[in-house]
Amino acid sequence: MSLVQRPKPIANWFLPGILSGMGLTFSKLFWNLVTYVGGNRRIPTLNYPEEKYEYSPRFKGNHVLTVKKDGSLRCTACMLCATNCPADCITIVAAEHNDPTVEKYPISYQIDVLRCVFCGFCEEACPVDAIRMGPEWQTPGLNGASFNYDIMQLAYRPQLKGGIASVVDEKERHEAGI
Amino acid sequence: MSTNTIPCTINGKDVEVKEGSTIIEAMKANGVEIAHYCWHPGLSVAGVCRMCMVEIEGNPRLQIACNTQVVKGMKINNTSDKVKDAVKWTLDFHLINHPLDCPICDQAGECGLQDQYMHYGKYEPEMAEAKVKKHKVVDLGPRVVLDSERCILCSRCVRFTDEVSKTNELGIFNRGDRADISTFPGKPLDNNYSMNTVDICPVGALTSKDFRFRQRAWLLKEHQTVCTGCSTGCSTKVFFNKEGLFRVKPVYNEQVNGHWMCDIGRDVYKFVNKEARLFDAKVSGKGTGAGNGLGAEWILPKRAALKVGETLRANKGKGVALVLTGQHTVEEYDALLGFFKNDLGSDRVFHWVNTVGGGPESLEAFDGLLLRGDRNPNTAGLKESLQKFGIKTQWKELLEGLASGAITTVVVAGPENQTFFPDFKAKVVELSKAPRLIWLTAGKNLDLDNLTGDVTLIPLKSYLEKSGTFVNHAGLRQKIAKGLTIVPNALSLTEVAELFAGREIEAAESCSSIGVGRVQNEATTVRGSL
Amino acid sequence: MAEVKYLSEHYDKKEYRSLEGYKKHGGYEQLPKALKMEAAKIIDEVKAAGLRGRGGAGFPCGMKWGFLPNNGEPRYLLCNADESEPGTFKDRVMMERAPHQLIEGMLIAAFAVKSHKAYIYIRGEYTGPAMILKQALAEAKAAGYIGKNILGSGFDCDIDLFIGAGAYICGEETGLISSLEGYKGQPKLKPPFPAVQGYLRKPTIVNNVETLASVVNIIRDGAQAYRKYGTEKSPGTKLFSISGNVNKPGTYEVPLGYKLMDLINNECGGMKPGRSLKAVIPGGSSAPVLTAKECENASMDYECIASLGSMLGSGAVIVIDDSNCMVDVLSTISHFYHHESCGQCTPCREGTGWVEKIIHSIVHGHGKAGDVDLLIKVADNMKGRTICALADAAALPVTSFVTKFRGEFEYFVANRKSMVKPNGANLGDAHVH
Amino acid sequence: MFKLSAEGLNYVQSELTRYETKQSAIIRCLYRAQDENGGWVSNDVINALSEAMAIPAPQIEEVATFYTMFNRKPVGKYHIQVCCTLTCGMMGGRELLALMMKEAGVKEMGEVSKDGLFTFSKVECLGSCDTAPMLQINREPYTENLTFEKGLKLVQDLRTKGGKLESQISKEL
Repeated sequence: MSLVQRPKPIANWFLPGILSGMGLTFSKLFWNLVTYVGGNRRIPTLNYPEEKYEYSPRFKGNHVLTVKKDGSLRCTACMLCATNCPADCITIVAAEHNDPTVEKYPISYQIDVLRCVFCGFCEEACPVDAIRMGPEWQTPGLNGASFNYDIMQLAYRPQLKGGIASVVDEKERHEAGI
Repeated sequence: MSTNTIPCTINGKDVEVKEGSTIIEAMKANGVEIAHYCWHPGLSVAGVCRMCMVEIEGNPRLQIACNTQVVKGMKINNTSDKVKDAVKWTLDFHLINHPLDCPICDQAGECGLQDQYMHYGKYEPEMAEAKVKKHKVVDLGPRVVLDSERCILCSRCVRFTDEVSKTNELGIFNRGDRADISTFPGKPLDNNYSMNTVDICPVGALTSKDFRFRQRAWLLKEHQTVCTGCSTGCSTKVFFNKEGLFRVKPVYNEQVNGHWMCDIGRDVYKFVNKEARLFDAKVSGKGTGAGNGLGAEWILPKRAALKVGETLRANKGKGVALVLTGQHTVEEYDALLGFFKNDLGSDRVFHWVNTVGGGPESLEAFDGLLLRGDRNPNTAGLKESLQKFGIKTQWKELLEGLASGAITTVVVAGPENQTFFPDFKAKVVELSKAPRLIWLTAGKNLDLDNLTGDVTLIPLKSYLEKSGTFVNHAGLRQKIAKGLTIVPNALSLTEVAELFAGREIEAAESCSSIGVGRVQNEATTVRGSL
Repeated sequence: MAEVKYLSEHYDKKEYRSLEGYKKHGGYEQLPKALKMEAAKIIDEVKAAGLRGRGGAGFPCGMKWGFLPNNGEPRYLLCNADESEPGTFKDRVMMERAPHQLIEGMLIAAFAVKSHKAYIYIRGEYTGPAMILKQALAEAKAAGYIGKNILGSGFDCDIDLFIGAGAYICGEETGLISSLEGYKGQPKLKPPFPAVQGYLRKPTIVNNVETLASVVNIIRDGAQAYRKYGTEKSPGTKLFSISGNVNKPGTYEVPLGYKLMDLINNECGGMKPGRSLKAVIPGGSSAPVLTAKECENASMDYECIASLGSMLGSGAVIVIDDSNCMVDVLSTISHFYHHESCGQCTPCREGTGWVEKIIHSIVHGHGKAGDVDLLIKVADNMKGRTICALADAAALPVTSFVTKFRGEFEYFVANRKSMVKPNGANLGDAHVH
Repeated sequence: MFKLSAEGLNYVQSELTRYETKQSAIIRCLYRAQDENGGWVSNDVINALSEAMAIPAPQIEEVATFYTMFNRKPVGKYHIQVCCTLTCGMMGGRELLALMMKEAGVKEMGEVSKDGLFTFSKVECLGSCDTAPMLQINREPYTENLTFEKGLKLVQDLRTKGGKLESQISKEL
């Protein structure tokens, strides 16, 4: 028995095919109009930008460099994210911190966003929850803009309102003797 | 020590072992993996880390491999569960007071604790009590930083300062788990071999100030070569990646340097990095087709060398002198001397002897372990080549020739490592009296740059970018290989000789070129082995 | 068989301490007799007497002397008077009351092992006994018993006094040797054993004060008469230092094999009124503890105590009655070992610290579930993996206390207070520096 | 800067030749230097000894910090060392120590009291368990069979009448 379904002769008429297709479209149109006017709308469309879609907390958007309680970067420049990044888009330069309890911090931390594939490997590799993938993703940039985000952009951009505190805090760990 | 061998079985495999050697030496000789921290082939046995536990048939208790001699017919086993459990717990004892600062520790990636943890680790730590707090970032001396919390008190560094450098600067003070490594206030760790303690420290307690936080160990590639710091010719390996070179570590070489290396040799990589190198040939001065009005023209080194070759050959090498230093390889000397002797027929070749502080007797200086006064890797090779070509000249003949005008052109094969040539400035002034000066140099130099007059600078390859042979003070010939490329267009003296003679040189064989374009991150492409 | 004053016959007489007093009571008669004998014959005599080391290991003294290689190297005889095992004070009594007995014993031993240089390594805190010994040595030297050509026998030997500076680890043979060589008292790797390469890599014999003193009586009475006391395998008498909750703590010399309960009730005047026996530590702090039930038929000799799973050790009997909390007692013991660990080997250096911190947290009411089992696991994994036996000495009390008095530890962890002293303040206030 | 007294210096010289190696003399010389420096071993003391004995300073400091009887911090005139191990612990050594410290007005062990007289430290077994609880002052023979009253009286006597100190023991031993 052949699986190929030969077109029936009525197909040559074309009109019945079009009418049945348009029927489906108009029924949806009519039904949405009725419910939209009636108030309990079931239409899935969002009126962007007034309504925005709520992504799940696991959404991997723009990078965020978390900060400690005193506002300084949580990152210790251990290069694990740069090593784990398949796109090799993170370049870090470490330096000696003058507070001996901190010892090492990144003097420059750059992510080349054009190369980044937003896979989240850096977030997984980080031992001290210093880098996270935040919820935002709408960050347009003209071709002239620098797509090499630095510390200012990654940790202290206005949307972050002073920086996101990291879960891991050095002082508590020292007191707990870990 | 009689050299006959004893039969014994290690992990079920029958092996022959040198008489009188301990179990750990037997295992190292037969490539058997054994965990150890305090044992080091170049130091005395301490037997304190208790990691190298092995099970010997007929002996209920586990024995440490580093202090137990191999006896005929001994059955040794270090893969049984009893041994694994013992090593796992001993490693756990090492780790209970260890600070969790791998992110800021330079030793991460090559740390003994990390390796053994991945191999034997207990993975679920049961220590919930407070760790012993000790002082961190201790300034032990000009080149070494100590972190007492990471220290596992294996006493390798203390034995090193007692047995090898014999300067007794380090000691383990206090008792029990309050003990820590330290120097006596007022007597820092400041001998010429202090950086060896950083190499032999199995953990990140002793780290080098020069390398502090500059790069991560797993992002570095290594290349074995011969140190050009002095005429001893120690075997070393250089660590580099696409940003450049970062550090030098010794390689075990029984004939020359054993396991050690001096601190001066540790900086021998700095002159090879991009920022210190000359990238293009510079032809300056009137009447040499330098048309850009600035009086200097940056052209490809190959073309500059060909042009110089033509002028030299044009006037049959009349009034041409060559200055050589002990910094280059034997092959390069033979090629250049061959060109000068055969093609130009001139035997005005002079040896620029550099004495670092003090007169000629400082060349014979020897600090008792490795460092020699003669700071060139191949002086013996140069003397050998000069003799082969029958050249016996004095430096003052060059000065007289310059003064009398007999020498019109001076070709200088300048030193790669200018730090060991304190008289560099004086020589530049002296030699620039010559009407025409051709200076072949690997490194940039301010004095050379602002020389006026007819000067041609041609970039040379450093000792890491070319292969060749060095002859050390004792006449031992040691090969170096090309490991990386920092200045793609640079030439070696052999290539310069070929170009002077007018012959073309084949394209440099491909090698992972550094500092040019994007190179895939090796660490990720070989992810499997991370 | 009550107390037998075999060694300590004249200890109560004050003048026994001086040279004349000692000679008046039969002193220095065995030395000339020994000097005339053959050196090897003395060793055989000691072997025949079956004298076992009184310091703690109980190793047969004759056999130890027999290990010396005769390769012509100078030999050293060291007297281990470091005595830092908690509960032990018999050596101090012997040195205060009869210094010359020790000196004569050392001279005979030196002659037997052909050693011309001997040291008495005394612990730094014993300044009283050290002054007495210094005085005795001066007297003996003046009388010609020490120095060149002793009593015209052609044998010369010099005995010197070395003062320690407070380290339990210097009681261990090789620890003592390291301290004598002027370094930190950290034990050396064995092999090579001290008898082959000890002090300055020369053959060395290290014996306890009581062992060397017993040699004098063995020479006087001969091996068979010496065996009159004690049992077949543990001959002779031993000084026991009894302390703890007894009416008359002190040093009593009883023959080996003497019943423990008789020792406590007769010699030491029994327990304090209204208190009952809870536990006894038979051989110093590193010996596993014996519960009251086990003490019933315990007799004080190496074999019987070993059969009960403990050690006779240095013969320091610590009697614990029911007013003490075992967790508190173990906290002082574990603090002792954490403080005295020399820090060379990792399992002991970190293990003793860990054990003490666990007990410290239990005693201060922060005990976590599973801490009791963790204690046993850590103690087991410290044992047998270090250069010297301090790790084993630290682990044995922990294992024995926790297994035999588990109830108290569980109660403490569960209710955050002691079962025996519910409102006991200052418990285990062994603050961890 | 600490300087060994002349008498101290020739004591050290005589000690150097007493044993087979000069290292063995470190302990006795440290005792002597500690007594001359008021009861504690400072870095200057170790420097002075290092020059006098021609032994590298770290080796001397290793010995000085390893043994408990060398104090690395200043101590009072009477360094009261109370034994708190095992038997003494059971017989109330720790309570006795706490009481005496309160009496002498000292909060922490190792701290010197305001009048510079007292320093307390908890030491391990001193080998006199039959006379528990007991203590040792500096390097004197033991003070034994103490009770809480006797302990307090001892502190008061030392403060008022001062103790009979043979503190120059290091001259003898």
